[in-house]
Amino acid sequence: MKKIQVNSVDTTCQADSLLDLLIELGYADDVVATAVNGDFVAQGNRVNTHIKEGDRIEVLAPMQGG
Amino acid sequence: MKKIQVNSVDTTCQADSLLDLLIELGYADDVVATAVNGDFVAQGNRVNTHIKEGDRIEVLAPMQGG
Amino acid sequence: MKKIQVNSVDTTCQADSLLDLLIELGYADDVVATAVNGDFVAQGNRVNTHIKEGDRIEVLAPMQGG
Amino acid sequence: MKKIQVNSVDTTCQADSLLDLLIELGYADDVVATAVNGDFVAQGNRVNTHIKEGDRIEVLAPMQGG
Amino acid sequence: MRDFYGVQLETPFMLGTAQYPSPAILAKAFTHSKASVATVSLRREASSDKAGQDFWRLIQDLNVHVLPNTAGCHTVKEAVTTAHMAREVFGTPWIKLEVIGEEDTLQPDVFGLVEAAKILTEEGFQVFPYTTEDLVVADKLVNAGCRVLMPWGAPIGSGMGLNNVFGLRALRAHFPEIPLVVDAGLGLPSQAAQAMELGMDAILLNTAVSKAGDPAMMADAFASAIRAGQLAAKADPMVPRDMASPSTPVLGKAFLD
Amino acid sequence: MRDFYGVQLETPFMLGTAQYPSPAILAKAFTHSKASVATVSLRREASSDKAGQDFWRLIQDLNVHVLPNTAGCHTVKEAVTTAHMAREVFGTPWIKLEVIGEEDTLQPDVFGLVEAAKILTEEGFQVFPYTTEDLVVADKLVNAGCRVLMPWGAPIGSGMGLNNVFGLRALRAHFPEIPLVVDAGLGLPSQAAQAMELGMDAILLNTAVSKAGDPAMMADAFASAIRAGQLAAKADPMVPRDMASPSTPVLGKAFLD
Amino acid sequence: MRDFYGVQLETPFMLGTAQYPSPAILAKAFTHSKASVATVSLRREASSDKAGQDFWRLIQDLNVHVLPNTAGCHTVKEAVTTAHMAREVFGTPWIKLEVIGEEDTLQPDVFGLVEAAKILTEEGFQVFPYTTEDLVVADKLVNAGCRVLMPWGAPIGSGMGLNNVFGLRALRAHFPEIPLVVDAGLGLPSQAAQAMELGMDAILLNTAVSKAGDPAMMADAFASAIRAGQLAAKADPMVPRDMASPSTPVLGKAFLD
Amino acid sequence: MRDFYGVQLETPFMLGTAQYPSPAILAKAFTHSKASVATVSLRREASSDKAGQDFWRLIQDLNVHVLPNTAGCHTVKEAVTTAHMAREVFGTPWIKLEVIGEEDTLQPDVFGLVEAAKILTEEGFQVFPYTTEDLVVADKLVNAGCRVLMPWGAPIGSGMGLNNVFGLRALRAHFPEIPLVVDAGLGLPSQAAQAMELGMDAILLNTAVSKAGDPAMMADAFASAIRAGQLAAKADPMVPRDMASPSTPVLGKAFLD
Repeated sequence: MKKIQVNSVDTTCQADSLLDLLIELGYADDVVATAVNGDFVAQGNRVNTHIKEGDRIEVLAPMQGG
Repeated sequence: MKKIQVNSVDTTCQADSLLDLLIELGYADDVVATAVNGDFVAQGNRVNTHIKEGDRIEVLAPMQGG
Repeated sequence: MKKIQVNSVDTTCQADSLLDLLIELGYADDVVATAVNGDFVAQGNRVNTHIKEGDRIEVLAPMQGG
Repeated sequence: MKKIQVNSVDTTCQADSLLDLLIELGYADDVVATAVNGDFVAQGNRVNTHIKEGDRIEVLAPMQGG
Repeated sequence: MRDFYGVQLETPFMLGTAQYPSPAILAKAFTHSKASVATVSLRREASSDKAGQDFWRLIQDLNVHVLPNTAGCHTVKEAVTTAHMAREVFGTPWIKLEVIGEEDTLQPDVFGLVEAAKILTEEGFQVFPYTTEDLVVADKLVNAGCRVLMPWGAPIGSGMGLNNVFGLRALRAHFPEIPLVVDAGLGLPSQAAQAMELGMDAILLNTAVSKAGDPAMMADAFASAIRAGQLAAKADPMVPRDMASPSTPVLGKAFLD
Repeated sequence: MRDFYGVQLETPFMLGTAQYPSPAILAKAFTHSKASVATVSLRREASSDKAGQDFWRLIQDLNVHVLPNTAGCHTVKEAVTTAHMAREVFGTPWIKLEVIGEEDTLQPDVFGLVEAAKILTEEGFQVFPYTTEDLVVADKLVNAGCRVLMPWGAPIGSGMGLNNVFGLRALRAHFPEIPLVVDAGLGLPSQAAQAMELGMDAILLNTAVSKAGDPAMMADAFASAIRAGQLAAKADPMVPRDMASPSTPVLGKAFLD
Repeated sequence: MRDFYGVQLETPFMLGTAQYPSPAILAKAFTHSKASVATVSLRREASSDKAGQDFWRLIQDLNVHVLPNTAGCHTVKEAVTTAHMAREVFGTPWIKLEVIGEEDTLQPDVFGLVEAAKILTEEGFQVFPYTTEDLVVADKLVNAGCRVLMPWGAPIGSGMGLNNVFGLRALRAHFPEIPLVVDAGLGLPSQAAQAMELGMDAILLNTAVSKAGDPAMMADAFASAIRAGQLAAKADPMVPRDMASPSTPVLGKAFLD
Repeated sequence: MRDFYGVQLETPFMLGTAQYPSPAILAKAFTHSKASVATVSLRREASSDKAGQDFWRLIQDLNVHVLPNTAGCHTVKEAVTTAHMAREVFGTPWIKLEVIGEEDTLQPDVFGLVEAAKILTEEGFQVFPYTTEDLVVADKLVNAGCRVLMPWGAPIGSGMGLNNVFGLRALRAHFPEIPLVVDAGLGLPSQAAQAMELGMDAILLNTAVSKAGDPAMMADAFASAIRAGQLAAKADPMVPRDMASPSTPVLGKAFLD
């Protein structure tokens, strides 16, 4: 189990790739965008984006805005 | 022939009544309002409104306004 | 004793003239202006201004104003 | 004789140093500030500032300003 | 919506009929304006010249309420006589009462105005007085029987907008039951919207439309702005917030220690 | 400089005497204001209470012109009677004529005002009418014999400044020979300076000074601002230039080709 | 009409999606607004909470152009990363670029803004920068590749209207070919009409609609006002005339001789 | 009173020395202005022409603080070099830093301004930056070491007054410890008084005095107005009251039942 942060919340995961992580966290069917350690990770790169101990993951969804 | 003023223009007429005057002046078919010596004369009273020497007649028609 | 009003306050007096009334009321040395029943009474006329039962007397003094 | 520019005007001079140049140009007694090729040259450095062919010299004096 | 002597107007726009490049453009402007009232006037006409007759037919075809004015009258007598002549010609008890007191600004003579309003009301007219924003004059007009007030925004034909917003706000606040029409002085639709946002009941204008490069398009613009202001007043606008003062620690402070 | 019924004022500042924290502060404010006129009033006084007598001595010590008002009068009769009483008490033909028409804004009843002005002028008073910016009313006041006009800036005590700059400019332009005093509604010195820059001849105020945290300092501030505006009007100000439109080729254009 | 990165908008109204009482009222407000653009944002979402997914479906049903913003970003890096995430989620190259420099007024950090605009333009974004009325900043944004500018009217959510009309007029005059959108600070439709009369190409707002008592009605009001201002700018308005100075002999003069 | 790099100014008035009809009138204007600071500049001078030398003697006789500017500089390099030359000639570390970004409005290039301010501060200058009202730019200038800020009122020489009162109020509120000088754009003393009432620490102007019909009198007027505004800010002004809404039963109501 790796210690990581998702949206600034400490958590642990087993997933190797960002893609697996999203599935593990239950975002599988959601329209979301992702960043790892402050860098954008495009949808297509999630599969080959390796998740390491201590990674800071951002998962963002659409919201209201002005 | 009587000397009168119509809309501040000196003129002469034979008409006895205001009604006759309007006909004599060619207003017969027009939508106009009338005043004699500064007093309004309603359509119905034109027939019995006598025209005297020196009368000042106003004949007004619709116009643009703001 | 006559019933009168001074500045809208009911009071009684013995004075015959407005001049006497002012003395009786203690205005003798004051710079004031007077009116009886809504009419101005100049200083010089106070002596011959008779006070009758029911008179409304105004006695005004200088005050702050804008 | 060297070809130089003084305040954007083409001219020639014999002076070796900026100090000599100012004397040669008649600024000896004036309160002026100097720059050579866009760089400020302080009063104290004028003596050892060599004037080369093609130098662009600025000589500025006090003026009205808002 | 407040009514005008019992009449509910389809739209709060009253449009003047003067100074258009042509009758056709006037008619087109009215179509685009969706105005519910047209102001008209009277003039001397030589019997040979039938312009007035043609104009009157054109107005009748507009299918709007007609509001005759007493423009150019400087005395109570003139205004009253003109009102009577207008009532007969145009067949309406409505009269836009103008008693002009000053030639340049064409501003109302409020003394003559109140006197004429009293006379005309007693003679059965329904008076639309062209007045200033003066509250006391307004009260006298209401006492004289006026059930509509038409305060100016600015001098007729100036296009300056609302010269005294405070005065108009005070008028609205003091006469909650009287229909108020801002009459004269507007030059741009935003000014008409602003007047309606202040709670005015209608706008009367002429020059801003007739003297625009494209009167029909400008009529459309004013119609749209007036509607906007009317809706805004109903929709309960947000309260503005002055954000000049900081809630967070002030900038730059740290660097001063 | 225009005169006020033959009197050349040392300074164009008229200051009210009401609502000061204390007589001492009032006196201090006047000293700092260098005001040349003090407005005063009359009230009912019980013979026991000599406040009015003390106040009158204090005013006399100020060594300024005294301008009694008819504050609080709502009818012509009240105003005329009050004027007579004031003339006797204060020993001056000057009267600041107020005929109040509306309780909230304390705005003038211009009908009563003109009527009272005519009566008082005939009775030898020199009338300073508290009026609005209405040109036609102003003309009637001048015809009634007034040789000074005192248009309001805003409602008494509001401190809003000049609610209708256009109206004041028009008044100045139409009455070039009549001394104009902006009376009431000012809250800040900059507003007084602005009024003087418009060509007004003097400023009358009270609340802005008496209700300031430091009345004496604020009196000084207004004196300084009024003087500034008066000098500016004389010194022929530069003409403002609108620099919104570019004279040089517009920015960014190149990048759009 | 100027286009927005090749897109001709059906209406010059861009409406925000934040702070509505409910999604239903948001949808209704959009229908009434006839807005052609909706601004949206991104936020962290717990996988359990599907609010974001529902919101996105609702926006897609509005059938308008979507303009994602970078609200809340204080650094270039944050803004750039957020822009990339928004492009993927919302499937558009459009980005409303906000780099906030001050917490209270939420005003732009024009330094970060220009830097981020350059980066994003190079990365293929079509940038809508939220900026001030500063001409020089505007020029740098255009040089950075921006083909739209969005100057503020007043601080976000203040409802103050146009704080610097001169600045907006100058911006319009100096950038005749660049579409200008007044973004933020408007509280009333008349202010939106005024901005369009100044020649702006569109209006972006949110709070004035979402925080109105009746958002749908207010959306309608703004739509109508924006249309009014746009038409007015096209229709060639009359030129205002200052009528303060008399053409005829001045009033009262006679009585002074 | 806030100080300017440790200097307490005798008066909060900084006056420019350009565009006077003659040196004598310039000197007279300064005497009347009681200004404590004179802005000066540098120019190319042919050795034959000693105008600059005469001017410098005249300024020295004014016995005021001298504030050299970098007028006309469009790049950081030019501004920095000019500052060094000015420091040597005028013998002061003070520099009014102008980095012009746009030819018409002569408005600051805030990017170049911040960069030049940082360089000059490090080189021991005491920088008076001519800037906009932008809060974020102001913060960067303070971070760069500026301990005075000089926001514009309006474009140099326009005489328009304060184009963005909100912006100036926000600047005052966010930088309570930094001396603020409104520099440029004023045309009338009332505008200078207003700026001081907003809490500004000083006023810098030139054209409004030098281009007035009577520069000396106008200098006096501004001095008086600036003093007025400064006193007013200290004297704790009354709070304005909006009296539009009635407290008493509304007028006319009775007549409507």
